[in-house]
Amino acid sequence: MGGERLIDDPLSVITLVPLAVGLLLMILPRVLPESSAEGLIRVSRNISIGVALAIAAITTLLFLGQWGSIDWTNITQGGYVLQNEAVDLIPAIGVTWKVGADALSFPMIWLTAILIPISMLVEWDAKRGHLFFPLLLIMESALLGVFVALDLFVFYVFWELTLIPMFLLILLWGGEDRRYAAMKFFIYTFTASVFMLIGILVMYFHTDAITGLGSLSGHHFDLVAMTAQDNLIPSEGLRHFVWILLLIGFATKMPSVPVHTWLPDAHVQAPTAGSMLLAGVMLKMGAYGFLRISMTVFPESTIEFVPLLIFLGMVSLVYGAWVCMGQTNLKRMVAYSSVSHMGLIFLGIATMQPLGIAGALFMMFAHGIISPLLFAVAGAFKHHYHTLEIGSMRGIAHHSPWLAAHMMLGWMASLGLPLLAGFVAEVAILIAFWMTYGWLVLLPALTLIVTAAYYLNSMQRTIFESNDPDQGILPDTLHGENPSDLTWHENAGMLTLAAMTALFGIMPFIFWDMMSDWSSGIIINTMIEAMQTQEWSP
Amino acid sequence: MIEASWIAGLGVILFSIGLLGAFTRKNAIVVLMCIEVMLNAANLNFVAGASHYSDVDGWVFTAIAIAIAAAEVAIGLAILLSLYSTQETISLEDANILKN
Amino acid sequence: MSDTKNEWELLVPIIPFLLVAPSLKFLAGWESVEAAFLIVVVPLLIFPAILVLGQLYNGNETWKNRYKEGGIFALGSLALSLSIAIWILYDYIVGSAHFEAHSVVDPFSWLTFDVIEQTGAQWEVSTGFTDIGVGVWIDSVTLMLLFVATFLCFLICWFSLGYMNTDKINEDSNHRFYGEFVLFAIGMFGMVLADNFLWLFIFWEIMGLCSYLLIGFYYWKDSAAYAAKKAFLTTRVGDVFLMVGLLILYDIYGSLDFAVIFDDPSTGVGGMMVESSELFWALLMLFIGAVGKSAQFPLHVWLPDAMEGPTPVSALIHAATMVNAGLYLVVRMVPFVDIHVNGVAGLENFALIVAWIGGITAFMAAAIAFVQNDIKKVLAYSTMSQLAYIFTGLGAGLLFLNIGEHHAGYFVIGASMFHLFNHAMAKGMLFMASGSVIHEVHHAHDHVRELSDKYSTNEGDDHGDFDPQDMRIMGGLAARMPVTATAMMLGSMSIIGIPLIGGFWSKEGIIAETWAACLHEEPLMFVPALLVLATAGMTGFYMTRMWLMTFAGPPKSEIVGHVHEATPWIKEPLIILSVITALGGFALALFGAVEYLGDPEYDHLSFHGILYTLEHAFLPEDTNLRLVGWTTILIAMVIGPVMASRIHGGRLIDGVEASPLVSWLVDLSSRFGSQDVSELADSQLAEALQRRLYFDDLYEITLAKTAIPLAGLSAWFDKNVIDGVIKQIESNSASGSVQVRRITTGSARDYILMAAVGMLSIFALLWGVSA
Amino acid sequence: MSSIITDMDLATTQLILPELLLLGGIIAMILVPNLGDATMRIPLTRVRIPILIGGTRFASINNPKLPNQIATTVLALAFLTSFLFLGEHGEVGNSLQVDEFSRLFTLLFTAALFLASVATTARLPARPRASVPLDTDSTTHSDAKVNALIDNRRQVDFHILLLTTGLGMSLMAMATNLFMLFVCLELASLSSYILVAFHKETDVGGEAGMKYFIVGSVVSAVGIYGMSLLYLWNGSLDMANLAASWKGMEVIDPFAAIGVGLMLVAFGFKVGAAPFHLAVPDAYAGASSPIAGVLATASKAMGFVALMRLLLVVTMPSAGQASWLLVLALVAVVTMTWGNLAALTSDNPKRVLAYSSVAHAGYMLAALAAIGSGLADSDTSALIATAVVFHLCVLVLFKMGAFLVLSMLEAEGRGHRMEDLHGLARRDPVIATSMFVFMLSLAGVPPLSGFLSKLLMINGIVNVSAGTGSASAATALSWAQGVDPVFWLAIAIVLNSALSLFYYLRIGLVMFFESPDTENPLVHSPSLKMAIIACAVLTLLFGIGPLSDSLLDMVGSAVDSFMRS
Repeated sequence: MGGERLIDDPLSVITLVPLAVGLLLMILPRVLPESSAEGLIRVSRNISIGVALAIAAITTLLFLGQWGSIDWTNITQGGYVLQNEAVDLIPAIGVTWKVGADALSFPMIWLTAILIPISMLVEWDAKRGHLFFPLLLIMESALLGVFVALDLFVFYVFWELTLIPMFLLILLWGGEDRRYAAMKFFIYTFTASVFMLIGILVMYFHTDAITGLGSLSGHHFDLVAMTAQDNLIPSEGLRHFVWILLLIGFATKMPSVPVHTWLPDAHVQAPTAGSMLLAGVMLKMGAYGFLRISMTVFPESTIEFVPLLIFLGMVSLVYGAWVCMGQTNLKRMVAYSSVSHMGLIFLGIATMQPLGIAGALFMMFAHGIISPLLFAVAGAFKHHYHTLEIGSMRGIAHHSPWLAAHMMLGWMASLGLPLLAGFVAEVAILIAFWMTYGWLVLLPALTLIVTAAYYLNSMQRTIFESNDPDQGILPDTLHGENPSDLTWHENAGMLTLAAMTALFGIMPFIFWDMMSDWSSGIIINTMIEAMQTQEWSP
Repeated sequence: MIEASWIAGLGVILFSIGLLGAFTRKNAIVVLMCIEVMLNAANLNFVAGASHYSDVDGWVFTAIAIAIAAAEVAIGLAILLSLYSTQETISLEDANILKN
Repeated sequence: MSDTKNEWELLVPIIPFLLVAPSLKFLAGWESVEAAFLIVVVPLLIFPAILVLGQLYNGNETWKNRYKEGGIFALGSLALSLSIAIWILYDYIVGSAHFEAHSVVDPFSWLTFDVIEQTGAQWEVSTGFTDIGVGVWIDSVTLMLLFVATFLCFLICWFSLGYMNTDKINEDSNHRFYGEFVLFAIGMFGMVLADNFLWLFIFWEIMGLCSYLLIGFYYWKDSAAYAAKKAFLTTRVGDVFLMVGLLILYDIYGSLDFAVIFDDPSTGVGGMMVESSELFWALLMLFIGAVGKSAQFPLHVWLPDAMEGPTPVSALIHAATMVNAGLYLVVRMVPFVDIHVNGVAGLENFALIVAWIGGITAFMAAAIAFVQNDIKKVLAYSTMSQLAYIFTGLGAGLLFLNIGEHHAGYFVIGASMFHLFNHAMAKGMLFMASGSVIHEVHHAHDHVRELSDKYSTNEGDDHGDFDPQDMRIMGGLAARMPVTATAMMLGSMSIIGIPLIGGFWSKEGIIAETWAACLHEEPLMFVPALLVLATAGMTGFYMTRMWLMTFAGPPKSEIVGHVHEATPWIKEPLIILSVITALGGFALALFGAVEYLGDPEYDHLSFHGILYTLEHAFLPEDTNLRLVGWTTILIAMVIGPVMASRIHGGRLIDGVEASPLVSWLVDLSSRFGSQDVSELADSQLAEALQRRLYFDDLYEITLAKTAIPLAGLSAWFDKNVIDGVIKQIESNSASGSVQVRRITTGSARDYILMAAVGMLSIFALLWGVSA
Repeated sequence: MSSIITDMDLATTQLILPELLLLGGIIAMILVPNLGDATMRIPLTRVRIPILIGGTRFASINNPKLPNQIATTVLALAFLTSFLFLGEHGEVGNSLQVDEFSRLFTLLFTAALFLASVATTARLPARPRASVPLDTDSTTHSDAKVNALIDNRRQVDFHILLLTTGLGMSLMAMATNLFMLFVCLELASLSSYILVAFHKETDVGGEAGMKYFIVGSVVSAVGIYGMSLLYLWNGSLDMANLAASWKGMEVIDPFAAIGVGLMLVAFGFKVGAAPFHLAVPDAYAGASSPIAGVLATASKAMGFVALMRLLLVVTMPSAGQASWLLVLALVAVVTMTWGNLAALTSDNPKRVLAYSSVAHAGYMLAALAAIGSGLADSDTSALIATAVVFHLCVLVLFKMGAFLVLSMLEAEGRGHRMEDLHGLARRDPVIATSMFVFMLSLAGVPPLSGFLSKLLMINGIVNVSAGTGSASAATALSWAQGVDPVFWLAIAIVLNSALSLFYYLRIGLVMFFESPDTENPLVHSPSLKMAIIACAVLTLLFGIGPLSDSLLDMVGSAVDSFMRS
């Protein structure tokens, strides 16, 4: 990293180290002599979780201001902290290694750093662990890379890079129908993001030259400079077109109806850790990208397409909830509930209120804690009961009280119970939504009832109702064996998530304050101007 | 003196015959001959051009083109032989193990 | 309860809890209001501890016997809350220097944010909307409910130690009960203490959760699981509207803090005048929430089913505390409509809606209670009906306030709050008493079965369809359970409104003022007024019926003979509450609580108040109202009970004597002889009442006809249409691929042909371009 | 008038050193296997001097791996020299021009051939002890000996053909005269026909060769005829001369147009453009994998050089749309769609790769079409050309790499069915992972080099076209209506990439997912394995980071020199 000391560039470290360690752990055993290779394989799980924990610690320290003494609530929107000195990657076409964080990305970075060790913990017994855990580390790198990259090329590279470890996770550790799911997941999201790529390229060749960059092309991928450049794309129609291209990529990742159908398949087949990361972090990439690129660079287009956002958000939310109710597979249900919740994020953004956007940000974060819990529960259910069918058994409260408790907590959090993380986001979004759109708020609000309905229904038909205090009704898949409760590591992972759910429900201001600052920043610095030029009024 | 365009016209006719033959006949040898006809059409053009422009290059081209044609036939026959030795046919249509 | 040690020893661990409040006051020198937050925070620390310890030490003997599976800790934390509540109450009553009319402690910005506003074409950051905070708010209403809540939570927790821990079926899962119980207490205390509508809502939802969990305590029972879901979903419907109400309120006032809103409810954010139409919708939305929580028509269907929960839960949550949350919310709306202070005029319609909903529910619930045979269901409908009374009273009060009659308004609101108090005490006790009955009947049944099992080989026969709550197997229990019978009698009297006993004062006030509103102000109040009047008589009927069916007459099954009076843990709270019901109401009425509760500005207890109240109950100046008052007493005291006695009255079997406190009633009832009502019982009306007026069926059918098919349709649509498109693309690509590959025939001749075709196309294109 | 012989001085030698090396290699390959202890008596004396040719072969010469070693060494040397003298430029004779562009392609060709040569070590196993049968041998023994001998002779044949292919290709890149270009192209093509048909014992070998040869000959005859028309029109086939005439032409002369059209057919076949590509998959399937790899990379690159010369040098108008724009755009779209669709359900990995190679030709043609749209300024044109050349360069890594993996399977007589790839990960995870990397790179997944090149191509198209939509368009729809149709080429590429993912991933899938037919380890061939791993690593390194930058710079300046010519 040039003359810069790595210690001054923690973001690069946390992004690249897991990748390096993961690759080494996968490659070294093939290269080393057999005896030491075996030793390495034996400790690879411990090394992996060690690295993951170290990164979680670093990010936590960064957040607490212990490292780099950063005051997170004081970052203006458009300004980044922990920026490194840009390192040339492909200077000929203006690609640099440039990282930075702000209030938009940091909660996501922290979330990723925390979720990785937790998901490792939950799948502590994974088969072929010497591949599984390094793969998760690689996944961590890819996810972190998306959130730290300030260069669109690098951003896109990481964006697609997340697909590969996830593809392998689904393929190698997935369920029955993993082939189809993995293919669908990969092709579907890849296709969408290639459209996004075209959008990025259009932006790219509208950039002004920066000295020393783009010797070949005369342009650069630097997002910060793009944002700063006045009127990046002069043609309004083209701007809108680019915005739509970007949206295709982001909406598919989120996912929003009608481009959501890859998600349930992927989730049902993915291993628990994969599902957790998929729902916890990968879905947020869509919203993150939207806020980071579409909204910041093209405020006018965003204003122009607010009705579209509302439509997508509403359809995802309402329709997603109803589809959820029609599901009989636990993981499918939870997956559709993710679709439904992601709809709220679009609605929050569409309010064009700092409050609504802060709500959307918090939703990203809260859903990032809750949905991994839900998937951990679903995974454990599958693990101990060998089925995912809702209603194939009753009364797990008797056999697995811990599992039942986590399941209940997770579902309650997901349906927006106060003092759990999801509620704050919901309320903020709804308040802002009322301010902007009035009675239209009834639609999302009434959907909360549907949400409650499907969770309660499922709860009734899994946790309760065995008709016998001493015995649940067990599914056929157990073949008469008695199911066990959670293993200690599953429990530890879920407890952490549950504790975080409560913590951020009771003390949302831990992250809320910086998110709120950021949202005010983007509205005041960019959107208001656009609103005035577009003469927007709700 | 024959105009270059006459020669070129003859070339067109020859070329058309060759091309037509190439995709209507199924005996590989005949197709090879058609290819020769096409090449000769080109040679005629070169010659015509050379005389028209009084350019010596055209003659050279012709000479080389003839050489190429010869090489082609040599190689072609060799390949057809090896085909015949395995599949016992030199029909373009019958040799179709590789398809789709 | 297997050990024979002195049970009081078990209470030692709660002593430190009791010491907290005094030591804070005398050692740390805290003000009572400063300690208010502990009411919520201490249980908040205790409840996870109970759950986790319970899970860890499940089955441990010490944990089971010494700590009652966490019950002792629960009791301790509730005792702490109670002691602090009493401390605050004391300070308030003596008018401590640190008390204003209301007191806000520790406001704290929970969420801060910006909002932008459009002024003209300009968008700018609003200064009005900044944050949502959290703090403690204490005024008279708070205090009343706080006391009710802490006191009843404590007592019912006490009761539970006797009730829950002696049942085999609860063994090893009582920590769950106590944990959720304490969590519920947190919700209730927090809701009462919250200083803004959002936190009110937050704790409101916590209560909803606990209600769900506790109804579903016997999770293995289908009916319990179903009832829990039903309760949660039904209240959730209301809650969603409540939340929408919050959004509107926030938009109007730029804050949800009571301090900000109540400071001047006629002025919204940025000094704008509040329009009554907008406020109407906000309040209506809030009210729908209240309707859901307080089980009023049309969201009432969940409450009877909620009786699936353990009886202490029914007593606490579904009778004494949580269901009052809706009332509390409506009382909180007083400043909005009080045009005497800064209220907004033109909200009469809202007041009417409240009163109408109350009237309808009161009548309907009472009617359904006529035919219930399940002792807890009767009480549940009674609860619904009594809460409806309070709603009617509040509706009338709001009406008065909104048209400027603030004295009448404060009075009827005070009466309503007082009724809330009386009802909470009486109904809590009634449920506990019914619990005592159920508990003992159940034990007796087990005992009988044990005996019979000796002679039969019919093994594996569980409880079968035996239902310990069915009054048709009881009768004559007055002799076997004197304390319970007395408590039940007193409670019923209070609910009926027998003069001089608790509920009488408040009910009287409500009915009289409702009529006053009807006669003097608003003809549309006639329907609720008439309905509550009629309901008074119906109350007399069904409460008497319940008592008589349970305690009077000859025993209806052999089980009765094996019933014994309950344990002290159960008896003690009954006795305490009996005293409060019998005397406390009267005493508070004397203290003028009626006026003082309604008027937050009322800061002196005066003898005037006492006289005014007593006078008003019997002898209002208006002759019409006086007529109403006497009519009420007549039908409630005489017509209802007498009719009940004619059907269900009867002596005990010979040779058995009831305690003198209740024997007079038994004797009295027997004098009205018995009337055969089987014809009536078979009528369509009775059938309709049995089926709860078909509301449940209606909802079920509607849901089954709409929601479930819609969900199925959505799932189908998603699978076959949206994902179908993707699948179609997949299969089309595959078949297209096969088609394309077919062109590669394998014949070199075709290849050449294809090349020639391509060549000609190129010519054509080049030609086209150049031409 | 100078000629190559008269101008042969040191500078020229240095200029064409790689070609000279290749030539030397060919000669050596002819001579060396015949070296022996034969002597010749000087007439009239008794002194016998060794003439080295003939007689009993030297023991070391007898090593059957020798041809392979010679070819590998020569190709490596050629590669190195062209790398070393990358910056040299100058004329050789009057029809060859050495510049960075041609040197870069020499690099590319020699690299591909080098890899093929390395792969052949395992693919065409030599018999270690070949000797002439003796009369005393039994019939079977004698047959075996003969077979061994033949095999070893074929080693020589094969490698000579590799070298001649290389020579033809690399000379072609230098040609400034269209006829010269064509002749060199024929040299390479004719050699490759034989290489395709090299496995004449198998049913498919001869057939593949025959098809490739027949179709190839027809189209090259067509091409030559087209060229002769150009000659008739212009009187010279010097490209600079032709270009000047083309630019000076006011109305398009039918001779010229038809001539160019016919040449497009010929070059289209070389790059594998639809509908001239039909013989391509058959040829790949019948040829040995390394040869298929050469066809897919070097031969395709050769076609593209020819196309670029024809389209960008000869027929590029000084301003406005090129007349071939529509043709090229249509051909591009049809090609990529056809290739991808056909690959989708194909069950032969080699055919899949062949179709994928067709699809890639489509992408590159689309990029070339963008240059012809006349919307690009010279910088943008250079950028697009850079993208295409860069793609051709990195293709050598991952396309060739993929074929190398197949050649490992082929060495054990498999590799023609998808099932042969099943469970490769279990048999050799490193190879399987490399294959997966190649597939992802072919699909254009970042951060692999296939992504970078595809990105650059799409970027080029978007760059020239997206600016064309009406600037005043207020909505996305009106903008989309007004945009130059070239823009939709980018969308076509994107959609096709999506389609292509399916079969690339399928290959990855079966390697990791299915269980193999056999658990035996793959053929032991360290050099090949090293080559595969190197390809995989370079695929990654050329995708992002400093190495990719230097390659881009290299390609960029090469294209600059090309555009200047």
